Amino acid sequence: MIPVEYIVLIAFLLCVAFYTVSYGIWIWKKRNRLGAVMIFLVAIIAVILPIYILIFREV
Amino acid sequence: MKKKTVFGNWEAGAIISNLICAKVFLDSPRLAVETAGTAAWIFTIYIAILAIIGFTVIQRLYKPYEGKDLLDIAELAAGNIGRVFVGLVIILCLGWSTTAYMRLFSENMKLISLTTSPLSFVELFYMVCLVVGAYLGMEALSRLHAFAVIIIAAGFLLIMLGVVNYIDLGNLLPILGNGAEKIFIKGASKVSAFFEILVLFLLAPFLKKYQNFRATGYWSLGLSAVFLLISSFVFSSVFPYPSSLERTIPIFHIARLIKLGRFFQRVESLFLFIWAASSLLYISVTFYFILFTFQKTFQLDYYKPLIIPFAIIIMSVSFIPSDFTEIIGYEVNLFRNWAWIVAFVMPVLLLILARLRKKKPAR
Amino acid sequence: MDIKKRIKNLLFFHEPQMEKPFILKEDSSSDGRDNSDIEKNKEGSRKKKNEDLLLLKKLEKIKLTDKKEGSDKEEKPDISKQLSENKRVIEERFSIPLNGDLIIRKFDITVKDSVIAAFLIFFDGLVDTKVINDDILQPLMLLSNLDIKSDGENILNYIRSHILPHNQLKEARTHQEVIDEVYFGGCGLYIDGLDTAFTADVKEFPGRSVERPNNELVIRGPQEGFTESLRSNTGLIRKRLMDQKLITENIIIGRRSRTPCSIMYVKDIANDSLVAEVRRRLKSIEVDHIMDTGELEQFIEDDPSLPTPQVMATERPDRVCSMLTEGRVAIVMHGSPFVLVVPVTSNDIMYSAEDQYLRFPYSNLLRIIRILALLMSLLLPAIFLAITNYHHEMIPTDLLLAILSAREKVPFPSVVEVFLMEISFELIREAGIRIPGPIGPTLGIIGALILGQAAVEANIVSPILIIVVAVTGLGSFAIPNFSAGFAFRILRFGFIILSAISGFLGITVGLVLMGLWMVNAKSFGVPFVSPVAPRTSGGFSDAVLKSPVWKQEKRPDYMNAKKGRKQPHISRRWINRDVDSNKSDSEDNNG
Amino acid sequence: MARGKLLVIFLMLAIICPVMTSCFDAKEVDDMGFVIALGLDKGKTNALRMTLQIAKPMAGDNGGGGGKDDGLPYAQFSVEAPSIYSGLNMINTSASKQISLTHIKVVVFSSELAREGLGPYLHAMVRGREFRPNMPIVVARNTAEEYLESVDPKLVVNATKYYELVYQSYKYTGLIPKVEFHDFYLSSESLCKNPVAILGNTAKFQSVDEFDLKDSTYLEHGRSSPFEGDFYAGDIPALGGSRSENIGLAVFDGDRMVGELDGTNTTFHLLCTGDFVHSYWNVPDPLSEGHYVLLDIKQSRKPRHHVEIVEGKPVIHLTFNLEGDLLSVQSTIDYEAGDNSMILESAVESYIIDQLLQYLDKTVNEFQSDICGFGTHARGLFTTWAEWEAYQWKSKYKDATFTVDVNFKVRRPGLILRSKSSVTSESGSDTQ
Repeated sequence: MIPVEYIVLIAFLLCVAFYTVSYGIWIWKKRNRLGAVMIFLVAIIAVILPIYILIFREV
Repeated sequence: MKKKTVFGNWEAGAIISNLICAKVFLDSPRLAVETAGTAAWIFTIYIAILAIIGFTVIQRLYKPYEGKDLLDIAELAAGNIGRVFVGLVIILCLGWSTTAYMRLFSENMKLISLTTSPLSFVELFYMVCLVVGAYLGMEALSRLHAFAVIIIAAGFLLIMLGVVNYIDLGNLLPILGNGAEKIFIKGASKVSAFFEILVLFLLAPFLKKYQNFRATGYWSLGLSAVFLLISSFVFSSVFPYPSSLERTIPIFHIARLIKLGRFFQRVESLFLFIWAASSLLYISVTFYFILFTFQKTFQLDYYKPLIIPFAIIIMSVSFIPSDFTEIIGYEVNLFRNWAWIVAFVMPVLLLILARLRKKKPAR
Repeated sequence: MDIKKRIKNLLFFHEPQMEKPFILKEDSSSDGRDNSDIEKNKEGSRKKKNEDLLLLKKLEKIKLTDKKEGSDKEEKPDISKQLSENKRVIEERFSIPLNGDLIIRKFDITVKDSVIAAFLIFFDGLVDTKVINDDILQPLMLLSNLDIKSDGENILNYIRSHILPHNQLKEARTHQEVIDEVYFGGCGLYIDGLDTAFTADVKEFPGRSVERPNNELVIRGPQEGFTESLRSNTGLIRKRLMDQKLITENIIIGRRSRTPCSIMYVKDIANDSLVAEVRRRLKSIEVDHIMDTGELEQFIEDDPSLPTPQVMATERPDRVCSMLTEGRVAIVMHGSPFVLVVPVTSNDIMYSAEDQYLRFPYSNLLRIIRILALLMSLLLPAIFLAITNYHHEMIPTDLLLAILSAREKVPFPSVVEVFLMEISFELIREAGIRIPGPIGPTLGIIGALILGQAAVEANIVSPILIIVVAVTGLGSFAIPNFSAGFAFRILRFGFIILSAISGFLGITVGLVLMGLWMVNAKSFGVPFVSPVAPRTSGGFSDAVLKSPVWKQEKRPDYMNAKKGRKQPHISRRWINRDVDSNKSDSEDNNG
Repeated sequence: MARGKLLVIFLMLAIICPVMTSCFDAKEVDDMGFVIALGLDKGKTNALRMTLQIAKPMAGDNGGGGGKDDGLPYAQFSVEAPSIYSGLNMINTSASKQISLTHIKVVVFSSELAREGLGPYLHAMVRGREFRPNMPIVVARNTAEEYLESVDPKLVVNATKYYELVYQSYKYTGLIPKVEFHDFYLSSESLCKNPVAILGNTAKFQSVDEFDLKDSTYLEHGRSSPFEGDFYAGDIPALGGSRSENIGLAVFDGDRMVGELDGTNTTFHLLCTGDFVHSYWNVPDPLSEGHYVLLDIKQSRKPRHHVEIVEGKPVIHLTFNLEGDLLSVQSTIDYEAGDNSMILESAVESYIIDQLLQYLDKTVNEFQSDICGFGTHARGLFTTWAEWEAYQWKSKYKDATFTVDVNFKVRRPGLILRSKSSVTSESGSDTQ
């Protein structure tokens, strides 16, 4: 089972990612495509990496 | 948002010196001993001279590009692609040193005082400083450095003075240690100890004037060379050569020896103050420059929304290496052997390219 | 709805609004000032700065004119020539006859064979009735009958120049002016047939006379403190600072209370943009009533969340004067015995007025002790906790065993112990102030003693902790600035929590965070930790320790004053005179 | 701005949440039992027998005597365990407090254990952060347990202070070596130096009647009666005070004990290493047989070592600069000035050289162990570490030859400027 604090943490991560993506969209609208793509990338990494470490690795 | 932050030589020098010298509290003295044996102090002088020569070359070439940082120069040299490439390289290097230092410092903290706390708990403290530092920006960080670095340096020198009774100059003999070849030829790549000078090339727009840039570079290189020298000198003269290689945290072992009568013993915990402060500043500054480089590379308007995602990434990456020795291995054998290419060769190449591209760069 | 909006705000990116922070820059109009090295370095960027400054000024102008349009209505002369009309307006404005203490004295003036009706208004209790009788009523009613030497003049001039011997007589064009004066202890004189009223200053407020300052005591130095009346306060400042360029600008704050305030500065020292900023901030305050500079401080400070005060409140005229000479701006407010001085830096709140009057070795000793006191009041309980909970090896063994046996019977963890003692100490402190009369301090001491003793006897706290808390308390009393003491008392609790969490690491993190916070703050455009961070010339030498008075040649660099130098390089000229009197004399004269 | 602050607050909350659940490392002082002395013996049932002295909390409380029952300021525990840390675990099963080693003042090894090699224990002590680097190392000639027990609790009010002070006595007696764990460990690993430890034991005499001199080394030193240093620990004919005695040193080769030296040799060991501060010496009177001159000897300058390698063998030159104050001249010969003082000085010099050579001879021939660290000076003769390593100093030390040079000067005659013999009724007129 996934412990409760993991769920809280993952929710937090998702919020952060959501915020970051919204920033990326804002940048995209300002016609900075490369920047927006990089921000999306950052957002994705910022969710996937911690989750991978939380669940699949024992720290 | 385009507020121009300008600060003086003092602040910039303090930042660079702290960046270079933070490794004194980690493993720099031991590294010097590993490479050069009893001649660690000669080795330290040697790499300092190499770094200063490298910087001289760079600052000569840099002269026409007053107030431009490495990314601007990369853009001049190779256009957008150049800027993105250089930006990514810088982000990777700084990202690595931030994660590695964060992990190493927290691991050491666990070794010394918080033995039973989980690693993530210790790293959270670093995270908070990192986020707040990046949020308040370079101006606040530089000002904090202006006086914090003095306190750190004073504390460091006090530790060094405290063990003066234990210094045995005989431990510096044989004079050439591991042999001239190992020191001067194989050791040359260890000039990467001064890798953090790279940050100075990013600081350039804050410094504005070329003279400031040059003065800051020489001052901080000189000062940090002195501190590195003092640390490796004291360490290798207090601990004789083969045994000194055993010590995980050289300065901590030195601090343990301090004894002033019956009352002041085991004051190494006090040393934790300057140690933690130095590492916190190091991590905050490199983290800020990751964001700064990212912002500049991809021409974003704001970096602040990216602070937390980046902090999360940094923290997660620092958890990836499974143990202490693994991360030391990466840091010492991989990064500190090749970082000089990024810190010294890359700027030189870029500057030469930029000169070739445009004989007269537009101001 | 609100919560939904907040969450939305939190989750979506919004472009931050641009805020233009006020940064104190070097003044463009500065000439004849000596350029130190740093200033020379900045020469290149000066042009740019000037542009910024111009822009800033333009912005201010726009705002000022905005303001003016709003208040234009009041400025229009509205005094009628009809006395009865004026009387009606005044009665309406003062809510006569509801208002009991407003006196309206009607009388007739005989001028050049004609009898002119007039009336005088003033508040009973705010004015000196003798002055009104002797200098206003008597001449108007009696002396106007005397022979008239000149004629052909209008009555207004005639009355002003011949009849009224009172020393402070102003003409008012609007009722509002008259009313303001009347509220500030003046009397208004309306004369039939004139569309101008006279106001005369006859104030005699009930209030204290000049006494010793209550809170900022010194042993060596002047013993006068400000009182609650504006003019005596400005007078106390002028009495000391006999400088022709000392300016006192009047300004009124509070839409209803209309409290008179004064901005004081030395014109050719204080930076113009600083004065303009102070004026702008004060004028922009929209509030009904304002009672004390304590409130005013909160209206004008830069960062309300910063724990330390960003405005200096002092009751010592000499302190204000010395700060004015450094190029700062003082704000005096009617009704408050504390004068605000801006901008301040962290040093100013750490040092007392006495430092300057004592010989420099003495004051340096005091300064070092005060820094120690600050560190103790901020960190001592935290360090005690960290050592006893995390770093046992640091304590000398004998002491450790003493602590150990003292704690053996105490049931609480030491964090709880520390909190318990700290809170009860704060309690004693607060109670000590509120207890009426002279028993207060005595009771405080006795309370502390008995409480401490009993707590130890009852094994609730360990005796060593009492020492720690007591020393901490002493330390917080040694901080000269009242508000700063508060700041460190609050921060102390944060440090206690941090050190309970993770020992010295927590304290270090706290210090770094606090450092970042402080360093980021500004007081009226001056970085708060100024001479140290950012470092300006001579930052460390002057910030921590004081040099002898004759070596304090320059005004603080961060003030960007118009004149950087306070005294020539050689201010003790008698020293050179012995060596080579003629030469040095002529040189100094030239310089 | 406000949103940024909210984020920071959120982050703070995220941190505080785990924090509120646990303060991971916080340990109250009164939850810990602080060990002040640790003794290690060979166990009967297991590799080690550990003896711990744990300070009692009440010891400092009432100013004096301490606990109610037996008046001991500490509680002594013994346990047999395979290693130090497992021993701690075993003691924790009976002791109510968690045992902390951060305040250990002394570690005592039994000589039996020391002769087998201390390597494994030393490594454990370096690796753990709790041990102090400046605690002294004692080798007990019998068992460590007995030695620690003999620290007489009735006279020792504050055991930690006793341990802290008693091992500093080398500064004024010169009868024990200066030993810190830090040096001890480094020397045990060093290529150029061997460690020494303080030699301790329980006094063997219980009453005056038992006094004898059969274990004294005075004959070895060529004396007719023993000087203060001519004993090993435990053999001194003395009573009273703490029954634990510290005199002499244990010679190690690497981490293995190879022999013992008595107090007199220890003094000369201190002289050679430069740790000698001052002590009182008896020197045979050069002009009057059977009398002694008492001197307070100090080191006026650190000794100079000069090492050469001649034909692969070390040749060591030592130069000592000593000074002394006259404390007593039994023969009442006027040694304060003139030729007499020259005679005394040269006599002292030759006496010291003689004794020194005896001591050095012992280290070379008997123990073949460079406990003075001459190797540290020999290192300078090589340019690289590889060459030095190849020379193998420790094995070459047995071939070492010495030349010793001593400069001794009587500086102060004490409070008496001119010695005069006491005047008896018979000889009174003669002396005048």
